Amino acid sequence: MIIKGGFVYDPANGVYGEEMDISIEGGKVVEESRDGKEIDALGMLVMPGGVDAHAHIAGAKVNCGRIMRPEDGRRGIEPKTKLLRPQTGYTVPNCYAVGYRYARLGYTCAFEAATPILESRHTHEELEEIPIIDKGALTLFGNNWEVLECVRDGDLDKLAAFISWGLSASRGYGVKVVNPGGGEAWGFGGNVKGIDDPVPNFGVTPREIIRGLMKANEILRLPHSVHLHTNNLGKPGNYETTLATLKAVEDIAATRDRQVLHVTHMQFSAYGGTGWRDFESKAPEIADYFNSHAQFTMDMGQLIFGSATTMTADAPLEYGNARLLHAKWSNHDIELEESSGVVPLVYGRKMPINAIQWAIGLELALLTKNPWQVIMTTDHPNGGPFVNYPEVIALLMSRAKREEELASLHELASKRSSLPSIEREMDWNDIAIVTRAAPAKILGLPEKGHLGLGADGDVAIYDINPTDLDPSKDHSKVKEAFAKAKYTIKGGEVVVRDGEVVAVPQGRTYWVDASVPEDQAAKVKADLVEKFAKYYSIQMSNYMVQDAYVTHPRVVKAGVI
Amino acid sequence: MIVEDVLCPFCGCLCDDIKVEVEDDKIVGVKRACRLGSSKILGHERTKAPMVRVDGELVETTYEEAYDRTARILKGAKRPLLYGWCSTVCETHKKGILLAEEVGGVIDSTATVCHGPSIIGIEEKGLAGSTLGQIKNRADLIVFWGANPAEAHPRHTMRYSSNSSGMFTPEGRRGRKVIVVDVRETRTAKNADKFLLIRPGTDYEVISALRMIVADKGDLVPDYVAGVAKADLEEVAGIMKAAKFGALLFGLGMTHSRGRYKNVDNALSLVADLNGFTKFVVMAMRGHYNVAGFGQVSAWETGFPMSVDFSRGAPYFNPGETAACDLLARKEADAMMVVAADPASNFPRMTVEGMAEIPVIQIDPFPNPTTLLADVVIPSAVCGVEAEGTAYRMDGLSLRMKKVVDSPYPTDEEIIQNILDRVRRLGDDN
Amino acid sequence: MREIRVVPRRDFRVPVEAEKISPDIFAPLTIEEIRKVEVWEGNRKQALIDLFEISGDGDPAKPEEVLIKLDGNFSRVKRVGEKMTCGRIGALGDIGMHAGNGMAGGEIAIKGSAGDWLGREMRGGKITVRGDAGDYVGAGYRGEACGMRGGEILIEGSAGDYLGEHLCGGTITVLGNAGDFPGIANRGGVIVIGGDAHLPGAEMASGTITVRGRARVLPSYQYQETVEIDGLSLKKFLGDLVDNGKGELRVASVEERGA
Amino acid sequence: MMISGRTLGQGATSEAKMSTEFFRATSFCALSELDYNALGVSEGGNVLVRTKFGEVVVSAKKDKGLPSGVIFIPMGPWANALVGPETGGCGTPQFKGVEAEVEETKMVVLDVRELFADLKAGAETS
Repeated sequence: MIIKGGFVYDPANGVYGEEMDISIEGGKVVEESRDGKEIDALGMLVMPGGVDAHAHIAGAKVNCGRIMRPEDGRRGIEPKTKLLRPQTGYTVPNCYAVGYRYARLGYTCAFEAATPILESRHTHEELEEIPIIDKGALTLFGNNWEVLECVRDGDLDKLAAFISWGLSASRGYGVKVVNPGGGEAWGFGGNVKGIDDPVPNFGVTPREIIRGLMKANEILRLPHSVHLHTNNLGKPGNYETTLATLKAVEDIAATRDRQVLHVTHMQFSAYGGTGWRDFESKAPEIADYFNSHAQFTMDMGQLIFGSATTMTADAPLEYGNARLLHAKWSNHDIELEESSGVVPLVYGRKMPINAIQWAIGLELALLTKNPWQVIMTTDHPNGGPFVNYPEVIALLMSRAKREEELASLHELASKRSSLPSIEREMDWNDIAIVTRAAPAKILGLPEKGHLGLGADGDVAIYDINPTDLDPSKDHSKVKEAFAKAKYTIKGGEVVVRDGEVVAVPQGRTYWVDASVPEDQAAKVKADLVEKFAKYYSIQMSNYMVQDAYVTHPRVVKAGVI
Repeated sequence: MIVEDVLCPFCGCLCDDIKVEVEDDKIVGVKRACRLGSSKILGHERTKAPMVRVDGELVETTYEEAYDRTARILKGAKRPLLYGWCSTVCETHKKGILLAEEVGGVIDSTATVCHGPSIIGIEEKGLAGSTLGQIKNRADLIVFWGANPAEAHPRHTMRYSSNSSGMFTPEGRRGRKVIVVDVRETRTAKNADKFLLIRPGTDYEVISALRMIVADKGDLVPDYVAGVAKADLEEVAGIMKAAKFGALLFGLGMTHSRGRYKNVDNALSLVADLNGFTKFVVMAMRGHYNVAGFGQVSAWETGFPMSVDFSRGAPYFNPGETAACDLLARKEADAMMVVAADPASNFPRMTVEGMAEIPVIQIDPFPNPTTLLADVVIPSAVCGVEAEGTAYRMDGLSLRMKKVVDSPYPTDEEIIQNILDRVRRLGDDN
Repeated sequence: MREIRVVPRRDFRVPVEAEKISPDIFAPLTIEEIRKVEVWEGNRKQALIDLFEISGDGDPAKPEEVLIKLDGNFSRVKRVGEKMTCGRIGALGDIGMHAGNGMAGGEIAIKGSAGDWLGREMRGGKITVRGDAGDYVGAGYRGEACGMRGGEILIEGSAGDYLGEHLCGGTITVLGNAGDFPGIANRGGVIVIGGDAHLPGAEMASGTITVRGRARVLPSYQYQETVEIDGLSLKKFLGDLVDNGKGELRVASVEERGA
Repeated sequence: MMISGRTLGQGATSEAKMSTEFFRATSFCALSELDYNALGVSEGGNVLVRTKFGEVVVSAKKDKGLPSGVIFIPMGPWANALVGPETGGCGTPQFKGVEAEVEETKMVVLDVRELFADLKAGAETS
């Protein structure tokens, strides 16, 4: 296949809007294709397929959201067609809708942001049902008893061996850490207040857990860094915890060419104020720090007005949310490993807190100078559903749009954030970075997010001419074009044409097989045998995700040896 | 040969430590399972061959003929009902949902006659739950409400709840309090530290009174609530608040009684309230080993956990309108396929009358009263014994069921796929 | 008034979903066009004319001038008058589930009885039922915070369970009895029940519920005073206190509390 | 008040419903000692249970755990002969708490096949 004549944005390869052809064969970008297929992209915007590095799209939490929210299910209903299964849901779409809707946005890859090992089988059952896109899942480690014990004992090699085992048991891709220590404390209804607050019964602090996991992550040379949801997330004044966390790990170096730590949905961790009354943005402080610390990355966690379903392994946060908002509340504790919560809510334009939160996400993206450090997410569906990415793109590209929006919001959005004074407007290249090139780089996916030779043949073509359209003024056209890709090509196959899904191939599932020395593996195994005998409610032999649940694996090797 | 760590295909406990002794591909012994599980794994009388009803009598036929008949019945129906799914694996559920989409039918699970009301309650309030191991390791208080695990989930107390031990519960039963709330003194109640006898149909009022007392508004509660002395309620509320980790485990006593899903709704609120004081979780004691699995699969496939109507091509969900009992009681279903369940026994007699007048297809390893009403009977392999696949435990944990011995019968999944293929072919002919 | 008469050609076993039987839909259409309007019988799409005889004034009119007369057994015809904004529907006999779903204006008058979910998520207009109504009158969709938000429903007979569940506005009057949990999770609507009811006002946040017959009152309601309304002496309660509710429940005859 | 529910015996035979074990496990009615004696049922005798939805003959048993006024029949076709079809708008019949009358009877308990015999036959002739 040859994609002819488009304006190509491929920032990873230094291509900035050049009119050039892209050839794909055997699912990969090649020098020259001879199959005779041609896609006419003349005058259109061509980018690598989008990559979402953080979304909640599969697993127990997501399904809990569906089950407790039939009122969400009735939104976004589309009947079956000859080709497509029926779609339901807006914030918690069914699996088919997840795949179709990503593809329609020109996205070809998305990672589920949190799976507990014990419930990973479920996560993979859902990932298997999501059509078209490639996917993976980040495994939760921040409250696991074995992790807490290894950290307490200062045994990093054993910790690395456990991570290796946990990734393999969960068929997971990387190390996700959510409110480290807080999830364990929630086992008895408690929480941790900051990075130096000891975890009850385990004699470790969040600081030690984060440092330990980061070091072990680097020992294993994993493709992705630790992916951190900070302590005190969602609370006024938490930017101090966030900055303290980053300062606590400045001395740790990455063992691969990538960030050493990814702080996720930073919008929820960049709050000032002593309470909700004097709640304000501290995004400038966070962005300043990132501007002088290139080893860290983050994603926006942009808020979208309207319905959202918050779901996170930060269970104490969710209980607080539910009581505050008098909302439905689901909680799910996972023995020895994690806890999580799900709370539906509505973000209102006239709600002062929500309006400020909305501004914070944009501030973070626009004030952080290097677009490779801050990627676009809505922390789907926590900040809002991913189908709103075109809206976020338009906001990032147009100050005029931001001003229009600000005018419709509670006035505190302007007073308690720096957004009104921010002039920066992202260009096409920036957008290509924050929506595909950087997420792929941050996740450590060398064949994603770019169109160089050997890259996956994943391409998004948008019906927009970047040379004659001013995104600052014509932001509604930008939004429209990104909402319905003219073509989405996945592995060399046209899956979307004119915004409609036309093919539904099965995507692959990435997971990391990280090797460790046998003696370390044996030490961990002995610990685990004891844990299963005494504490787990299932047998060890039934724990690991069987191969039957990952039918199209893409195994990435890493490890000590 | 001993097969280790086999999962038990009986109740929602989904015990995964069963040892099955196999000789010459026959099961000769079962260890560790309870009476219910052993009985299932050791096996019962089977339906030997596919059958179709001819002149009022079921006569043996081929699988091909049975599939063809089934496909024609489903394809010809305006409101086919695809019901059951509790005693089969999730792989079957996926195929079943696809078939329901294909024939524009209504698909529903046995949840609608057990914990369907619990799910509707969750839709109102959410569910503050946990895995069973969390209860085992932490709970110092277990409340069984309208649940009788001694009869329905025999190993539950030992493995997961009142009598289990774990990290923070090394003393097991001695370190725990057990409260039972029920309308009769069950075997479970006899093992309780506190038994609260309530009258049938008064759960909602009793829970409201407990919520008042928990919130320190007990002075406004009358001296007796539905016949229960306030002092007893104060004692129960006191034990709940004093617990470090409490677990409210409820059964059909709550969902089958007057108030139905509102009882559950109120209980979920009670647990949410209690979390303002201590840690509390709540769980439905699911009956069949994979009735929870259907809810999970249906939710991710269709957005809704049960009672999904595909008549108009898009899922529509409304138990009370689209549940199996509704369709049959109102006699609006014009064909029914029953998979891995026995509605003829388990539905009210007057509802079963709605089955008697329409073509019924049964897919099941065993003969039962549904067979007596069936027009097509397709015997299948027993999941978890003769076929592998996924099942969800009552706490939502998914596990892989093992295949222990070979079977001469096709699996449920294969059967549904065969029917699906034929339905599609019929569609192409039209 | 432009009158259009709709008569079922037969008794339906499989329910018919006919949300298009509505003044808003019929108004701009000629009779010929109305006959071609699509409805569903189970999983089959049908033209209205396949299932019903349609007669009446042929020329298009404004929707507020349309009267649709339903003559015959409509007990299995669902969603009639869904989202209608004006005009009138008159049913001479019974009507099926979901009549007046999300209705915003106009009037539905039913001489027989109505099925479940009458006036679900109604926002305005008026529904009257000469006979009985089923469960979930004026209620919401599963999981939603709000059911009926405005308008008026009058039932001359009795109503089923969950009358006005999640009511966020509007008025429901039942001259006969109501079933279990009328006004549950009421958030500002008004319910008047002429006869008896079981556990009214559970989790009521605001609004009023009046039971002019006998009712069992939840233990989470606080007795306040006895008031006189329309010549009837009623005991007034505040609740539901499990949710710090400020709803007002008035009951003529209270089942002995605690019994 | 009739309630139905699970028992060990019912569970162990629930996939062998055509067996005599299932019949034995589910075709009885448990009564409080007080009620049992008041009805004057002889040892091993039967009772006729009637609700507004139907009636069924089952054998009678004493159960010390039952309060007077509450009877228990294991989940199954005998209990379900007494349960109403309405689902109260939520899809689930009310299997527990059905108003019932019980009287001593000399009639025999029908077995599974007999219990369903009229249904299919009745439907086909209608």
